[in-house]
Amino acid sequence: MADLSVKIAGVSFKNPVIPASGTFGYGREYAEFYDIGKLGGISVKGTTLERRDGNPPPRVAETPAGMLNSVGLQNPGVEHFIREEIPYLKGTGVKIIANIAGSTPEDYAEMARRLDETDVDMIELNISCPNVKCGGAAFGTDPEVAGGITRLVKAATKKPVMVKLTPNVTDIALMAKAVEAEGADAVSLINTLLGMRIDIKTRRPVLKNNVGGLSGPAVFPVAVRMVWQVANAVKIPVVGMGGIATWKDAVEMMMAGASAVQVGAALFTNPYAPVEIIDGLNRYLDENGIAGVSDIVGTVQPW
Amino acid sequence: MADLSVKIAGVSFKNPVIPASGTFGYGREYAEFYDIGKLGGISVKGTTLERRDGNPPPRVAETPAGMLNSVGLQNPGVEHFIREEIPYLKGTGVKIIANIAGSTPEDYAEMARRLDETDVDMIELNISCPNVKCGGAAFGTDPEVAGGITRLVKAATKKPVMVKLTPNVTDIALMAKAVEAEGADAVSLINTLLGMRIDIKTRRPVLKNNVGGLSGPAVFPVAVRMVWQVANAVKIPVVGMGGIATWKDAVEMMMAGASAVQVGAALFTNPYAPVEIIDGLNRYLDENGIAGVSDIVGTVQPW
Amino acid sequence: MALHVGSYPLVKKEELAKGFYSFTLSCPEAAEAAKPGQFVNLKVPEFSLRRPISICEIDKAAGTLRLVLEVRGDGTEKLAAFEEGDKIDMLAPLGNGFAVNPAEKAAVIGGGIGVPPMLELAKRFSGTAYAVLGFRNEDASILEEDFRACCADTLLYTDDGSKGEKGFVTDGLKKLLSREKLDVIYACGPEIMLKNVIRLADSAGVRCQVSMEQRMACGVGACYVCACRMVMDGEEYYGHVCKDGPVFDSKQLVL
Amino acid sequence: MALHVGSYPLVKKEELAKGFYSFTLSCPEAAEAAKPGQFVNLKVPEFSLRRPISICEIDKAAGTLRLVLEVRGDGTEKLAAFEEGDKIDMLAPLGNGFAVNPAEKAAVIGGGIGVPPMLELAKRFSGTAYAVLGFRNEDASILEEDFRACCADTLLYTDDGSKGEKGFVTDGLKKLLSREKLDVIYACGPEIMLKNVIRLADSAGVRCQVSMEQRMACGVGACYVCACRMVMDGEEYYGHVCKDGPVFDSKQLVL
Repeated sequence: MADLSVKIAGVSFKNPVIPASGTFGYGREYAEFYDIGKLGGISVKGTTLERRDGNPPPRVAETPAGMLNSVGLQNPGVEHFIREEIPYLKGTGVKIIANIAGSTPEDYAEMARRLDETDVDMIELNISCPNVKCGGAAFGTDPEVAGGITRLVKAATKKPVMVKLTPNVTDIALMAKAVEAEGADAVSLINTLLGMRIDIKTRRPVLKNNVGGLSGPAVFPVAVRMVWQVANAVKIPVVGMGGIATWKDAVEMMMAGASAVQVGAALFTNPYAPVEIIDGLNRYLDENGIAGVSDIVGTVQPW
Repeated sequence: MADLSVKIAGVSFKNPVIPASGTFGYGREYAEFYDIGKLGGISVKGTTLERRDGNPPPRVAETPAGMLNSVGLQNPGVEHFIREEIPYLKGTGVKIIANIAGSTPEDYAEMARRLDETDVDMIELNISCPNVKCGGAAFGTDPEVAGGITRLVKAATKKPVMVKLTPNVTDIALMAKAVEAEGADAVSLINTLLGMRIDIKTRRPVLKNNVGGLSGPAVFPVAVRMVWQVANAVKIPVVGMGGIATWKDAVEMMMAGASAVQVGAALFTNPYAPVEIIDGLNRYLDENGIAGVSDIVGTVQPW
Repeated sequence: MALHVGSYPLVKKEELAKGFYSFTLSCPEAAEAAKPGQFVNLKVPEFSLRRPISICEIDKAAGTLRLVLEVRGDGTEKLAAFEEGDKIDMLAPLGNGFAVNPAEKAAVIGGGIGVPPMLELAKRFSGTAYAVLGFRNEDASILEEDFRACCADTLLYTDDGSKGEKGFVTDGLKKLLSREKLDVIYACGPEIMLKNVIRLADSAGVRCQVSMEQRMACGVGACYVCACRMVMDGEEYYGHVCKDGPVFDSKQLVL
Repeated sequence: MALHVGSYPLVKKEELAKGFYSFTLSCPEAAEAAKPGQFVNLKVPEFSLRRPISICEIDKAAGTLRLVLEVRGDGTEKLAAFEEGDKIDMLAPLGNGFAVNPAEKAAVIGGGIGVPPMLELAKRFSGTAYAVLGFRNEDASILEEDFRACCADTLLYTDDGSKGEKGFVTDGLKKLLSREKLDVIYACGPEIMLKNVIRLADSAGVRCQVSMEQRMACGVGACYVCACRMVMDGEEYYGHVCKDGPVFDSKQLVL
């Protein structure tokens, strides 16, 4: 048994596999398949200050080796999360990553303040949701704004703060450096790539929101490249995501520089994907005589 | 028989299907499969002022529903192209789109000058190659530089000028507007998304260039979204590409706003892809009682 | 655990009409757990998203589920290519299912691909249920004999009159309402049909449950993509078809 | 047109060794056109890029091509899952092939998955060719009997001595060169092996042709991805394995 544990921004995860925000709810649904306490952590559904209803359906479209979604941050609000979901998650023993999204920079700070006294282990700033009109991706494409939100949140909480970055930018390493400079304890990437599908029979976009976020194996090579670029640009840990479906993908992403991985769309193809990735990582490490999963992080040797 | 012809920047193409630069050489290889004169046009291999040797191999990596390449603009130089390839292509009756890439803005102008008296029908500016160190994508991510190159080229030639845009930017519509303002007659998009794969056995990037350009069906939803955004932002025609593999994809891309389409990676899966797309478009138009393919361009109705 | 995931053999495949296939899968645990109105989520080779398919019949004794699917696009076309003996990766049973009281006088209303889920439901009423089925035309009509075998009466309508009567299921429902004192109406079909059925049920003061359709991803309530407009205490919100449904009391829905 | 593309039935499948499969495809036109040293490009279900596979044997009378493939990754694993009767989408024959003069005294040198393309070549010399085959170990050794049946002598080496002699193909080539006056040496295998074979051939003043391998996309010379370093008139440049090769005169290559 290799050592699968990883430490990110002072938080110890029993393994580096974390379901990604928005794909795993608050864990209850997948708890019908397996003990979610086996997971390294859970990045829960993106939470806003007030309850949000989300976008009208259809909210999903299939794409080659991937999918588009335009959920638009539907969630019951931070107070409901604190009251109803944190105690449940705490009981499972899994590390809790609260994912928060604001309409204004002050929203982020306010949520961080409210989460400060709770049992969440880490706060992930969603400054890159492509499916909301206020904030969202607009915050994530401007280094000044992203850095400013980070600074406000850091001042509002003692919890470790991880900033989730959008790939829809010219230079993602620049964004990572901007939030690192303002005190971010980690970055996670990539959020979804903005995409669109059109129904050629109706001549209408498949998504009622017209555009949505692309995820799934299709985006994996873009995610690996960006994680590699960011890991080479910052000193804080990088959590890699984007199209990871197998333990091999997880190994590749960690070699590119990710200290842990998040798994999203793969859950919809295979609900067991995260636990199979954990088992696969364990086997891989044992078969290759590698003592701990951290030993492979960032080990790619560029030509 | 529906009317498949399209007119772009004054050039009449017998149909809207054009093999994309770098995937079709100068047409000779695919002429062993079918009459390349059947195609709307050919965007030939990216040409530089002097012969270029390209990047060391491996230059290709497989990805889910796609591929990465890092050829790095290997080509025999513009004079060889003018002397050896244009006469051959002219003989096939296909419209010739010269694709040019420079290390400096002046390179583009110089090539445009030399091509001005030749039989090429259109000049496509490759300001977005991700695989070369000088120029390439760096030109394509800065609206000032992209606009400046366009201005220089327009002054150097009477041929219609189409600018090929990179998707690796925060706001592709901004880039399109920048080149339109400097006189571009059309834009084509998307070039490849920058990606990376790592061989987990050797812990080395699969590509000797470390990173490369992602193409294939995986990128199709990103391409559709960008074509839609650009078509809504500029008045000049848009040529759409990125993951088109079937006639349905071509219809979707044209509904998003593309006046014609380029087909690339699909050729490697199916050498007949472009002619099958032409046949499929024809059938689709007939079955739906649409008189001409131009009638579907930009007809998507957003919600 | 009531939820089952695995690869189950396709033991019987029939083409009911052009583009409509009946699949019988051997899956004893899922069959044991299943209720009428629930659905399954099938993995399609080479596609990322599973396809939700209603359960048409449940045979606990044989340990099988019967599904009827319509080829609508590339994904369902790929599903339709499965042959007897193939194994299909399935998540089942999902969703809530219909609330059934076999002592009640019930009408089941199905339109097009909304017809299959009404069959297992109708069977639960031991021959007392009335069925109203609607199809585009004769070529798209399915399962008529199955309903005749288990219902007190089966009224069939096609848009063009090529089979049964020309008209819509609402015409049949009106006829039923005029001659029978119904306790409950169940319906599945296009949204416009559901709207009209609910209107008729409301006018007649009969309870109504409808089964909804929406594009899905996870199928278990975690991803929030399959939104449908609901209302509670006068406040509207988005519920989710896979978890809050697919069956809803008509009073819960905003259509 | 010498190039053929289509779906061809797999008429015979054999596992030659763990992870090594022999596929015989019925494809009369491609077989008629094929030459030793050429390759085919196979479409892999669910993968974008075709996989180039060397032609191992050509039977014009039967209208078949024999291919031997090694499972190296997910793509070749998927290929290996084809069963007899399945049709495989193939582009063939591709590349230039070996220059053969049956009157010459030839040695064919193969290492690992470089062994199969030497078989059809060896057969062209009507029993006069010498074969030197190298494998990792006994479990990875393939086609020995096929070579013994058509060659004047077959020397077999394994890295660990578990079959034939312990050593490398270069040991066998040295032995051959010391006892035979060869006109030409053909080789296919890992780059380090090719380098050493060329060195020996050069020292002995024997002509040498080698077959190269590189990751490919189009397979026909249009996309320029399968680069290999070549030299002409002292100037180095990148040629392309699929079109300029896969067979090169050793003097054309920079290894």
